[in-house]
Amino acid sequence: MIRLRHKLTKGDFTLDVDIEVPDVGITGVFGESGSGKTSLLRCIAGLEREQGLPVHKRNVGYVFQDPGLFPHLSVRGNIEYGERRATTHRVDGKLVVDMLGIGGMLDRKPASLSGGEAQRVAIAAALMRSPDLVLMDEPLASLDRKRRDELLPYFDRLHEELSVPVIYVSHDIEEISRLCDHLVLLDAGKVVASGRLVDVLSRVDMPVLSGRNAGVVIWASPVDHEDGLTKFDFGDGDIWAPGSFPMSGVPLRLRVAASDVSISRDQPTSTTILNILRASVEEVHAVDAATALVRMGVGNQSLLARVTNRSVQRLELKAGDRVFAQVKSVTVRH
Amino acid sequence: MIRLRHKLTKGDFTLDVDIEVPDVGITGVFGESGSGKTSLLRCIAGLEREQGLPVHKRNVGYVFQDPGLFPHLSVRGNIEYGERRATTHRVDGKLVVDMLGIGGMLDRKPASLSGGEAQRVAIAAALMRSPDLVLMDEPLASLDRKRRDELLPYFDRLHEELSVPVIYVSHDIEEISRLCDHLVLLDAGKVVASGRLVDVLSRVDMPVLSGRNAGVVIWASPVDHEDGLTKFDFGDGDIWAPGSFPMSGVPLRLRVAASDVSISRDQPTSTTILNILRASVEEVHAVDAATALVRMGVGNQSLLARVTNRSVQRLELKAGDRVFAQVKSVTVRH
Amino acid sequence: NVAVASNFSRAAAELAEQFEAETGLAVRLSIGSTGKLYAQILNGAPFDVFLAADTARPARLERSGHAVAGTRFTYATGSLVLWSRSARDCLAALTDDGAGHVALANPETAPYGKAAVEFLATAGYWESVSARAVYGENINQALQFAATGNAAIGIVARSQLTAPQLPAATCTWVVPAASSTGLEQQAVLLQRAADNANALRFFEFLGTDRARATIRRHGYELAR
Amino acid sequence: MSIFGPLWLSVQLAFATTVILVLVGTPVAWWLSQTRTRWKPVVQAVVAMPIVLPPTVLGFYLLILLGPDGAIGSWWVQLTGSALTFSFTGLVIASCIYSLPFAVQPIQNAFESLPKHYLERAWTLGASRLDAFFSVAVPLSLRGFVSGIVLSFAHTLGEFGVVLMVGGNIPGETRVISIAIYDHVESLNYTAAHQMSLLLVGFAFAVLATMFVINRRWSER
Amino acid sequence: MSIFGPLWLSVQLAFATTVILVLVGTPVAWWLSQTRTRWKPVVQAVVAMPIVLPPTVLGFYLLILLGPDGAIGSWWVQLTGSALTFSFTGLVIASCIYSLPFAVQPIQNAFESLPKHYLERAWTLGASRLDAFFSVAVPLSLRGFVSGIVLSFAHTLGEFGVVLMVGGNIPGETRVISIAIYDHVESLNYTAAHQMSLLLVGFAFAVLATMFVINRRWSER
Ligand SMILES: Nc1ncnc2c1ncn2[C@@H]1O[C@H](COP(=O)(O)OP(=O)(O)OP(=O)(O)O)[C@@H](O)[C@H]1O
Ligand SMILES: Nc1ncnc2c1ncn2[C@@H]1O[C@H](COP(=O)(O)OP(=O)(O)OP(=O)(O)O)[C@@H](O)[C@H]1O
Ligand SMILES: [Mg+2]
Ligand SMILES: [Mg+2]
Repeated sequence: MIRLRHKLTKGDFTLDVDIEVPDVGITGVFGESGSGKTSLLRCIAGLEREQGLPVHKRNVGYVFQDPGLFPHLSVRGNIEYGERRATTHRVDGKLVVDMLGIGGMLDRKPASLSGGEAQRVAIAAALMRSPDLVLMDEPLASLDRKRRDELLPYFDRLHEELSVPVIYVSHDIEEISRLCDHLVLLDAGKVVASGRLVDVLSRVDMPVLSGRNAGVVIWASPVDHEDGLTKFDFGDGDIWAPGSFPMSGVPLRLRVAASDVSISRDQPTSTTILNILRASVEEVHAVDAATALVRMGVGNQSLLARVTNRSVQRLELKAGDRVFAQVKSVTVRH
Repeated sequence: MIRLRHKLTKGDFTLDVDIEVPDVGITGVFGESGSGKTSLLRCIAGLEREQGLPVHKRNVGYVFQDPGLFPHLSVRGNIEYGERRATTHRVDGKLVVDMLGIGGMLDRKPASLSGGEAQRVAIAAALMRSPDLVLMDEPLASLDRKRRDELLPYFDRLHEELSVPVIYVSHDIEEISRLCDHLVLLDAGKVVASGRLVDVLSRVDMPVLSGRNAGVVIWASPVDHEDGLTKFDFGDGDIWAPGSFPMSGVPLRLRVAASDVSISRDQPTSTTILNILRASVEEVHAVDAATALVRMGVGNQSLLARVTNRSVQRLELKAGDRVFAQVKSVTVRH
Repeated sequence: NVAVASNFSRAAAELAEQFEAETGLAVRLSIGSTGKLYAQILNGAPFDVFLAADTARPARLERSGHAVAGTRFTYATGSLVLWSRSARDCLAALTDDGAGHVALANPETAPYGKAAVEFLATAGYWESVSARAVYGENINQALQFAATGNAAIGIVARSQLTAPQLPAATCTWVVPAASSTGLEQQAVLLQRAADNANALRFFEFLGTDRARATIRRHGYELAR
Repeated sequence: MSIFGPLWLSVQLAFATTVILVLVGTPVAWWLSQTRTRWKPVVQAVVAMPIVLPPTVLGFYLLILLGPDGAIGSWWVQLTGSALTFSFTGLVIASCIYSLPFAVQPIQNAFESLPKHYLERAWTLGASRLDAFFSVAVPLSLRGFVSGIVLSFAHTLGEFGVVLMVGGNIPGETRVISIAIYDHVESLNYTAAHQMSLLLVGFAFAVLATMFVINRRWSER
Repeated sequence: MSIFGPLWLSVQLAFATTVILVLVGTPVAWWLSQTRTRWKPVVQAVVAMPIVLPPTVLGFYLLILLGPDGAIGSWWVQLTGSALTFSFTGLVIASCIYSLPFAVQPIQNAFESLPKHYLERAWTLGASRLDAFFSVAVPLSLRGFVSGIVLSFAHTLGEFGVVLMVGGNIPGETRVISIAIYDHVESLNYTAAHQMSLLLVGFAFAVLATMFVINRRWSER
């Protein structure tokens, strides 16, 4: 585990964090604008107050919120800057460059890059340092979804292949759900929740998560392929998801957004919804005037569904009911 | 209409645009990182080549991709900078400040703001100039979803109350669908599509839109309220959506993402899916190995559904079939 | 090494040449204002012979032990000249309030300045001149003021008139020796050269007739 | 001779020179920072030239140029009826020429390191080029102005070669403190020289330290 | 007297002075740009002091300080056996002191306008403070270095007050071109003075223009 213990006051704002996060995998830090996410990363990197190890010896790779590449170096120079100073070389430069699609701009100066291009170069530079811990401050905010989808798997590999722990700041819960194993919720400089992603996400009482951000994560192993789909076994049932995933026996993570789940009393037939799971209602939590979150158990797994209060009344949903959970879509992380 | 006719070469990149966009409402510009979105806005603002009217006489409000506030001025000074130089004053400063939640930081210096806070101040500054045309370059990319949801309606009002046309660059199709009336798709500096949002969005053949970005927009008027929900009449049927919308008779825009629509042959019963519409299949377009987009007609409206190829086979979906479209969720723009 | 007051620099250069030709010994001239050279000597300047523009500083050096006692002698005596490139009559211009600036050397720092003021005062011109006087750092600057036309008339040293590129004067008037005093220029052998035979030789060379002729040719008077 | 007279004259001269240099140097610096002409390095080198010549020599050339027969001097005489040389005005002009690079270079540097973005923002917020220059470029280049002011002010206080030549060391009119100190040193009047030096250094120190304190306050962000 | 000897001496002097000033001034400038001490304005004012005194007067004080009886001079004599004054080394020291502000100020300004962000990035990329200083702070402050170099180089070429006083105008050793020109002007030898001035200005112009051209190439981004 990594102990994060930081206290910092800036004007009216106070960051006060004392938690432990795993030293493997990706830890997400989620919070509103101004909640102190960047401040936390800066503390971890040693940029806020000069105590303990000097910054350059901490061997953290920091992808800043604002890329801010070195203007006097070419893109190549920027990428190699950290590599040259790295104590170990565990990262394949060519791979990083290809993944980030920046091979064609190596000889350009940063000033000529678009916002997203610059951010990709900044990510490459931080990775090439072969860091022991990677800090990422909203690295994908300036990228389009396509590029984002392309990059996300690479962040995964980062800790899988290089077993480098990552602390990942984002205001996009979907990104976090897809990437992270552990989740820290920040609000006004305080940690309001910290724990396994699966646990934190399935809590229906977190204001910050109960809106459009709600959803759960399920670990499941690919067991079958068909029609470009993969069948995942999560112990208590199967889920189909688009894409071909190797049946290596390694469980993958499936994100099921609450907004993608609907509930039916009767077993639906002849619908395009692929996944229909038998579930029992565990908790119904009204979020606002119109909507509610319903937590269901599917075997040992939790599922969240975002439904209207009207539907809750119509279907008379309450804890203990046996229902069918219809899962419209699933995001898989390789 | 506003004629946008710009040609610009920067290194290997060429922007070549010659289109007309409406002089009312919001025009979205969507494209990948590096496709030339920022370059286009700069051309419109007159920042790229010095010809025609000088920049300061064009009376455009430009929200830059990178906020870059004036470091020597306080937040208040930054906001008032444009206001003092405005020729007309149609914008209520207090309202803008409140909407953007920056009232508490007026006396601070930009250096002490978080990334999202700075961007909000930049937006306020551009609006306070009371511009004739607003250019926004991914103004919400650095904001969390909550703040984003809060701000989006305000952008709407911008053109509704002030009847200021807006050109809105984003790589988030949901944002664009929610906001825009007109959509320009950019790819590698060229316009690949330009037209009414509704039309461009319902095309199933646009690679950039056929992935997770697919969806349609429907104009509909609120006609009833119940259980915190509002019933919308779109002429060919009703749709329920969460929230209370005034029944002013003015049609609003409903975004229906393709991923939120499923198809059933039989009429579903006892499900939490509120909206079940009779529809006829118009086109089935395989997107990749696993998924397809299905365009359906509901009266004169189009709906897109993102389904698996397997479901298409199982349900034997083909053009002309009568089906039930299940709409799990709808985003309403006020 | 010979430290030379700047007004004597051209004469000194010629003397050095002659000396070199005669003896084969190289002479290095360091030119500066007498005040500057004096301060430098006090602070260990590597000069062997000091050709000052006045008598006071060589005397002081002798007293303070920086110069070899008894070597001090007057190697040249300057004389003042009124010089103008615009006025018809130099003396008349001194009393003509509308004639323009009168350039002289700073009486506080330069002996020629002091002598000029003395002359003006005793001859009764001072009242008219004082309001239009401009002061050069030294006598050379005073001449430059006049030569560039910025001053109508300059009170300069006669030795300067032999300068190669001086514009033609419209009038010159040599101030009689009696009206100006204190223009004796003295030389001393400096302490560090007390046992330097070559320096001594140059020092003695200054007293030779050849040297005296040269000095005279440069516009200086010489006591017998 | 009062000890304060020359100081006061020096202060006037340094003040006038600095003000003029900022007024003249700022547009030059701005032009240099924005231009894309190939001749820029040449112009930059020309601007730096005045300090390459020994002050007295520069003074000599200025004496010719500003004198009643010189190009500028004769024109000035026609215009005003009085000569430029040996006057306070002449001193100011000469000082300005001599200290020009000290004002231009730091200001130009500050302008050049100003990110273009800020100007673009100002324009889109409705500021004309001139307005943006004053409301954005100048305040964000404050540091350069302070340096330029400090260097030209201090340098003018200390300069005496040019001033002596063009000014003619006239008490009360062109005898500034630097010349006065020089005269004292030359005439072996060391005590007076020390006193005046101390006065000059003390005064300059007070002015510059105040300047730097203000600069610090201002640039605290 | 050859016309090139003094020029060559001047070039050596200006070159040595500039190199030393960059070496000495850079840490001073860096410290000033980073420090948060209250005394910063005071230190800044002290650094600017050398140009406030008239060169000859400063030279006079340096003469005393560096002379065989002076604090530094006597120590130097003990150390090396030879005197500092009237030697090339002494000239270099005096020039360095006199031109210090011209080197420090522009470099300090450049350091101060360097966004902190770049240093922080360098550190997180594994660069030690020193490494980040050389690999990021210095190249991004090039403009300031160029100004500092140009001003101190040109100023040293042109300076003669201090140099004359401390150096003593000894041909081949301390008679630099500025003094030589001065001598020619003083001895009314105008043709020679013009020639040498032209040579000096031409040379300085070539050096500075080259410098600016290089600077431009480098900072083209
Ligand atoms: N110097 C300062 N003085 C006062 N408040 C400050 C200062 N610096 C930062 N803050 C405040 O600290 C808070 C945390 O800032 P931080 O940059 O960590 O937020 P964040 O969570 O990264 O936000 P975002 O998502 O917008 O980037 C903000 O509310 C900010 O206003
Ligand atoms: N000076 C230049 N030299 C070469 N290419 C350039 C230059 N300036 C910009 N470009 C290229 O122009 C293209 C368009 O840039 P632009 O900033 O308009 O993209 P964008 O659509 O705004 O991207 P993003 O979403 O990442 O901000 C990019 O591919 C960029 O690399
Ligand atoms: Mg942040
Ligand atoms: Mg862009």
